[in-house]
Amino acid sequence: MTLHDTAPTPLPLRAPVTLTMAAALNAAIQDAMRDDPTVVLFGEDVGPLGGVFRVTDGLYAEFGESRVSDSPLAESGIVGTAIGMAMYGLRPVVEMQFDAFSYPAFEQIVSHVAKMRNRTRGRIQLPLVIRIPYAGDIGGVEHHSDSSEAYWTATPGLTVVSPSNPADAYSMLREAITSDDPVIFLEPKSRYWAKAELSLPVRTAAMNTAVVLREGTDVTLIAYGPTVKTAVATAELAVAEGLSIEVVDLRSLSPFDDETVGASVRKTSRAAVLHEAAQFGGYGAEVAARLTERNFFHLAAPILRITGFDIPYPSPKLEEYFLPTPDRILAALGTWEWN
Amino acid sequence: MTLHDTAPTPLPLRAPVTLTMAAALNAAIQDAMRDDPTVVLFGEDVGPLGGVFRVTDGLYAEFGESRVSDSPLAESGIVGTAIGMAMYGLRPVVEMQFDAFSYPAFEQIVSHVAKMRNRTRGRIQLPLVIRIPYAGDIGGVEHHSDSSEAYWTATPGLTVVSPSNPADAYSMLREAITSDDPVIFLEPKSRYWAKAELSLPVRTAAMNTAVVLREGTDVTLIAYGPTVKTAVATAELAVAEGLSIEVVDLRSLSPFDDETVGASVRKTSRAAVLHEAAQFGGYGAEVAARLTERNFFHLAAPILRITGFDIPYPSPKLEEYFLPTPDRILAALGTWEWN
Amino acid sequence: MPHHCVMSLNVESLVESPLAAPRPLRLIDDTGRAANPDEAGGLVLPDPATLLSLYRRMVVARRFDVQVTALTRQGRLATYPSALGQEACEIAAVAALGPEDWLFPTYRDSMALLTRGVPAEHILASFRGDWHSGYDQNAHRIAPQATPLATQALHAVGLATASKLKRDATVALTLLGDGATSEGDAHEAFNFAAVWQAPVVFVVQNNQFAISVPLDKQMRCRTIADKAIGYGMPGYFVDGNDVAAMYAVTSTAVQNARAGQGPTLIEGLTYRMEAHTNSDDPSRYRDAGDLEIWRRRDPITRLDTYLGEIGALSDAERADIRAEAEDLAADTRECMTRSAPVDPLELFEHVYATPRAALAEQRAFLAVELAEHAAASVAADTAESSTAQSGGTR
Amino acid sequence: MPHHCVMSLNVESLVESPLAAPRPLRLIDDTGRAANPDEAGGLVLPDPATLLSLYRRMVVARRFDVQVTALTRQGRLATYPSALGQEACEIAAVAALGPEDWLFPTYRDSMALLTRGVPAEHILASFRGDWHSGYDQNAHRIAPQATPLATQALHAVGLATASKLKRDATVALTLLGDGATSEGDAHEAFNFAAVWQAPVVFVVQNNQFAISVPLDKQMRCRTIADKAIGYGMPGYFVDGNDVAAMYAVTSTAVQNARAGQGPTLIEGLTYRMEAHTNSDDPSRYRDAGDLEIWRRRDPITRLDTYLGEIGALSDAERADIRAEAEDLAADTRECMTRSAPVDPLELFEHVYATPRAALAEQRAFLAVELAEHAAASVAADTAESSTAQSGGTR
Ligand SMILES: Cc1ncc(C[n+]2csc(CCOP(=O)(O)OP(=O)(O)O)c2C)c(N)n1
Ligand SMILES: Cc1ncc(C[n+]2csc(CCOP(=O)(O)OP(=O)(O)O)c2C)c(N)n1
Ligand SMILES: [Mg+2]
Ligand SMILES: [Mg+2]
Repeated sequence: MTLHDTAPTPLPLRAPVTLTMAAALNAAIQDAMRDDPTVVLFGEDVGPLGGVFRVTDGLYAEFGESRVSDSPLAESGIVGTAIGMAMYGLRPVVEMQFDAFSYPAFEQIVSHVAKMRNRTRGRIQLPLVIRIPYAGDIGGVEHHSDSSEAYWTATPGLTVVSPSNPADAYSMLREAITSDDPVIFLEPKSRYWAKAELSLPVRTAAMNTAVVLREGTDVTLIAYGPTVKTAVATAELAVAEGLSIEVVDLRSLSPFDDETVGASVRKTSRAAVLHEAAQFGGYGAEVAARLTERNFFHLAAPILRITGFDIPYPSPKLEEYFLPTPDRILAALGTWEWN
Repeated sequence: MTLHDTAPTPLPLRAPVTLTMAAALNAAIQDAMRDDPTVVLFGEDVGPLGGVFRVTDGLYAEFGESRVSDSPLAESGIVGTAIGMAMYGLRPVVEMQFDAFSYPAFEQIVSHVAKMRNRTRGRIQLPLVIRIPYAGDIGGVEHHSDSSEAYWTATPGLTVVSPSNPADAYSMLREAITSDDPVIFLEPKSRYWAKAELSLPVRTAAMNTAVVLREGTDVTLIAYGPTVKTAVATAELAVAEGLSIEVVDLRSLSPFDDETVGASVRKTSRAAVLHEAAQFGGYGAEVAARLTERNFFHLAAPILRITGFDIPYPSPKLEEYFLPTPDRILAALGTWEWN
Repeated sequence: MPHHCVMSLNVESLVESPLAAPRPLRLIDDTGRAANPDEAGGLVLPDPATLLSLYRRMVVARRFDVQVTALTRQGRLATYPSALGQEACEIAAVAALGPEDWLFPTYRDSMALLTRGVPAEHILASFRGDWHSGYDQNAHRIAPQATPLATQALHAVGLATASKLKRDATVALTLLGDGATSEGDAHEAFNFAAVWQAPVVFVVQNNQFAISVPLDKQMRCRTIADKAIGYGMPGYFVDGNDVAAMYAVTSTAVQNARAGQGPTLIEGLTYRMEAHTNSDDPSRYRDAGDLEIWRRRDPITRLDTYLGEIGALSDAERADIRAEAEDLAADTRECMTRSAPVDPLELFEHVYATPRAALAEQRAFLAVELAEHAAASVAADTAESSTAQSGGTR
Repeated sequence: MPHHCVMSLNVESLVESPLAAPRPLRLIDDTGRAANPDEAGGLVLPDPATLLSLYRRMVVARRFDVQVTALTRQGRLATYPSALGQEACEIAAVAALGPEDWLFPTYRDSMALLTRGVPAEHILASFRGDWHSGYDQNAHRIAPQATPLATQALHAVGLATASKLKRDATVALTLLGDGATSEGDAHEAFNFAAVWQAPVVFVVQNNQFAISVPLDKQMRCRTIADKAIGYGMPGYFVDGNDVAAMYAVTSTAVQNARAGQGPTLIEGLTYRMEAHTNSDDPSRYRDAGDLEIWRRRDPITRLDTYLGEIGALSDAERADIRAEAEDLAADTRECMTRSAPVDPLELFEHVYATPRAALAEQRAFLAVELAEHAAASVAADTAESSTAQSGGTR
């Protein structure tokens, strides 16, 4: 169980292949580990099994026990030891198996991961990535579909990002691993099997920026992670109704890219933010509040939040009623006075 | 260590006495325990010591080990066992010693306290109160001044309240203890020593309502817990500037009293929300977003959030620069275009 | 200054010497014969009637488990964690409890629920996706099957403590996995139970895997029962495939708890014969050969042999038990293929005891949406059926 | 069905019999005499030079602690958790470490920091309220003094594991309180350390109280060292007021860790002589008489007697050590009365390595506010001083 300091070999651009998001994430970790011998990976079942979503498939075989290991079953332990490793110059990438199972690590994340750099006046930084398979729409039983972003984004000191497609998944995870700040990396479970053709190592927009995915003139739909697909589908449907929707993929939840999103909202003068999490106290409140603060006199209507209801995430048979759908979004947009 | 089923004796109205908020909370627990033999109290140092803020002073002496006990030092254990007690018909009141020390209990609170009733279709309810000495402005060292409300309010299933004065402290805590829903009871540390003359058992407005503390016509300042005092001070200062400020004390953070607060905002057409917590992702975002959604066309200006900066809570010598002050609030109100 | 003073020190570590080598307590061995008295450590073999009752329940429970696994493969359930091979632990735990006692099970313990009388459909409602917990927890005195690992152990300790405070005789028993003992909550539960002398019994089913993670990556102590020492409570390391021993130990622990003697930690050494759940692939992490070894230690076969040899189990009885099991399997198939309507508006009913305006609003919103969809689909159906009719001559 | 089958069962609980009665390891007893060999359990007494060095550091550290407590009573510090009486644990832990090793202390362990060379002012910066952690953690290889209990133990395990992965010789040592061992994180740290065989040493200072909560409400096992059994690591129960024994055990544990033999849990039995912090009132929860008992077990007096009797400590040396201690106390007083400017704009500097626009905005906002206040107060001062001048004739 030792870690060899091999020299990083620069990775050539490879031929395009079709990859799922899970495979793109896998490739990102693999490439990061090949590039940098200080990257280590551990968590529950990430070793021989390759993770319950197979995001770490094959890494144990390639890098061995010293760099990829199944830890004891304890999330606070996983994050707490990752902190210690980061203090000693490693770059740990750890997995919380499902987002509700990150909660036992809450104290370590909020009181240490988020605060260590500030506490020590920048002397100790924690370059670690906490990967969290996140959100629902996979027919998961209770505790397997939580959206926990509001907890992390409310915590100064954390960087919180969520990719919505395989290219971003690869690019953002690589950037997260090289970041000197700790990153909460939210992987939308329902998009693990989304496919794209990619030439690795692909580099998309900077991790801390939002991207206008689709241009439009009437409304800005602001989405991230799992709801980006919903936003795009809504925009497509809306064409038939003569409504031109601009879709912004936030990608970075904290920091928030005021510039890109603000510009879009000023252009369209109307916006709605989408997420799976309950509305009350959800991340959409921050999006709506800050865009309103900064762009009030450009707005023709209040920014809407189209989200899960203010209830716990439902059981599999009921999740379809909970999740925002294109129909529900279009109906909500219809509640504005359009004049 | 046994619990006797004594018949509840109705409590007579007592002569007015001057009480600090800490003493009012103490009296509330004492009266609740006298009234209802199923109320039990435990946590770290709540027994003979009477809690680090003396909120449970004297209760161990009066009710004994069976109803007031020092638990082992483990917050998840405290909340987790309280859940089991509530399942068996007790009404536990537990203390988290400081709010950053509620984080080890995060999983129990979010995955069980908040969800047990829904999970069991209402068959198991958890009438328990989690008291959390909360927020800063007491010169506390790190981890002793956190504002954790955003975490709890983002969690469906929790009732979250915070009193700002001794009368509410007494009344709301008694109501929290009789509630069949679990209540996160946030006690603003900086107000523990605030005094009022009270005839106990005092009953103020219902726990789930906001209250207009001071009427005004130009701006609504929305505050809760520790910032209510700041809001009132600001309103007083503003008189000299010819600005008439209405102060709303939210009292209940979840649920949010849309009716009372909305009415005030529609009346003044301008509002700002105050809190100590960092702004990004803070509870103020929900307040601003929902008031804007519901009252957009009544607003003359964006709702402002006047809050802590987006950084961890500072060390004692720096907290004065972090906390919203009347000066800072008045300056912020001055940034609106007043026409 | 002696920063590195090298001292040759020869202190005996507490961990090494004073404990006897761990050997699981057992009453009936792998081959179905009564175990050596020195393996029994003073345990008394339950009488044949008790053993027969345990046997019956194990056979029935296994048939249920196998049936549900099959239904899950057919897509009737969202997920199902099988406990095949762990029947001795599951059934002994339930048999040791009185009706007033509470059980705190995990996702894996559906056989325990069945044995305690929960109807199959109510157990499976959650795995089918109807609702998070589908049975009447209060009527059966069974907490919801816990998913967040080890969290329920604290609830059990709390309930047991409340029982003690009320001077009731209720005992709580919680089932845990080997992996779950690594969680902080397991530690806190053991410690609170010991300090408060709560009438609670912890039964750890050591099936040697936490999904893919084997025991030696989970802990380094000799046995899970050893952990009891660090809490000052009795701990027993038991052959978890010997229902006689599991029952003897567990019922004694329940009695002791009821008698005010506090908690007990029981480790049943067993093996998870199936995948973790239907979405797992054990070939990635364990040797198929191990299955064979553990098949030879099967808890049912073993008791079958024993009861047969002492003449307490006839072929007629076997047939009778098998018939009961098949009936249950048939009922389970039937109820899992029946459609189970769910009501989306129920989503808002149970979150709070105190009504909330916001939830009423959201409920009303969903009701309107549902009505509109219903109207739209009636319209679509009408359109479609007229199309179908007009197209009927094609 | 035998729900309540009463069996008279006589299984020996693992916890009761096989362990010897707990007796702390010691080398020098309360009265300052060499302990009985059977109390030493194989420990070898450090040589006189080592003991003298430990003595000197204990005396100096205590003087510091007493001085800081006094300064805190005078309001110079926001808070200060004294470790008076715990010098043997604090100093032995540090003395056992090499310069390349890392220390993970708690709020109570300022004496350990001092002994490892952190300047008094840097230690006290956090308690004075300047910044959360006031020393150079990397230069001293000391993590920030942890407040959230037991959390730092996991950091120590992680750092030690990283050292092992890099094939370095670095060992991590973490200090914990008795109360902290009840936290889930303590369990997870012990377990991860054992499973990963991390080069880490856990030193639990059992001062018998967690603020007001005595040990018997915290745990029910015989000793904290017993807990090691449940993790499969060596555990030692040591007289925590005997610096010789604490040093012998801890340095062996450090060596073992460095040699690849994994973690060790050490319990030092001691007593917190002061209040928990300056805002605590021990008269509410403990008997003043206990203080007297523990004063008789004082770690410094004991070693003083021993060294005096073996002729290794002269009055001249005592005076020299006292002078060193007084110098430090004077320096400490001086630096704590000096004003320590803090820069509000630094609040935004360290939160992230990657600059954030929002923080730059907020920093600019505060800078303007500060400038305005400064301007206003200059104006006010001018006004005031002219008032004062004009009022000078009154
Ligand atoms: C707190 C928490 N972390 C992670 C998980 C995901 N998970 C579900 S089952 C399991 C393995 C549990 O192993 P064990 O306790 O041995 O029980 P078994 O499944 O073998 O019965 C894991 C990691 C969870 N349910 N809860
Ligand atoms: C997680 C957490 N919970 C509660 C506290 C509050 N607290 C500070 S010190 C203390 C007692 C700690 O006792 P012990 O571990 O024995 O250490 P000692 O203070 O005796 O050195 C408590 C409860 C805390 N700091 N962290
Ligand atoms: Mg298992
Ligand atoms: Mg202590």
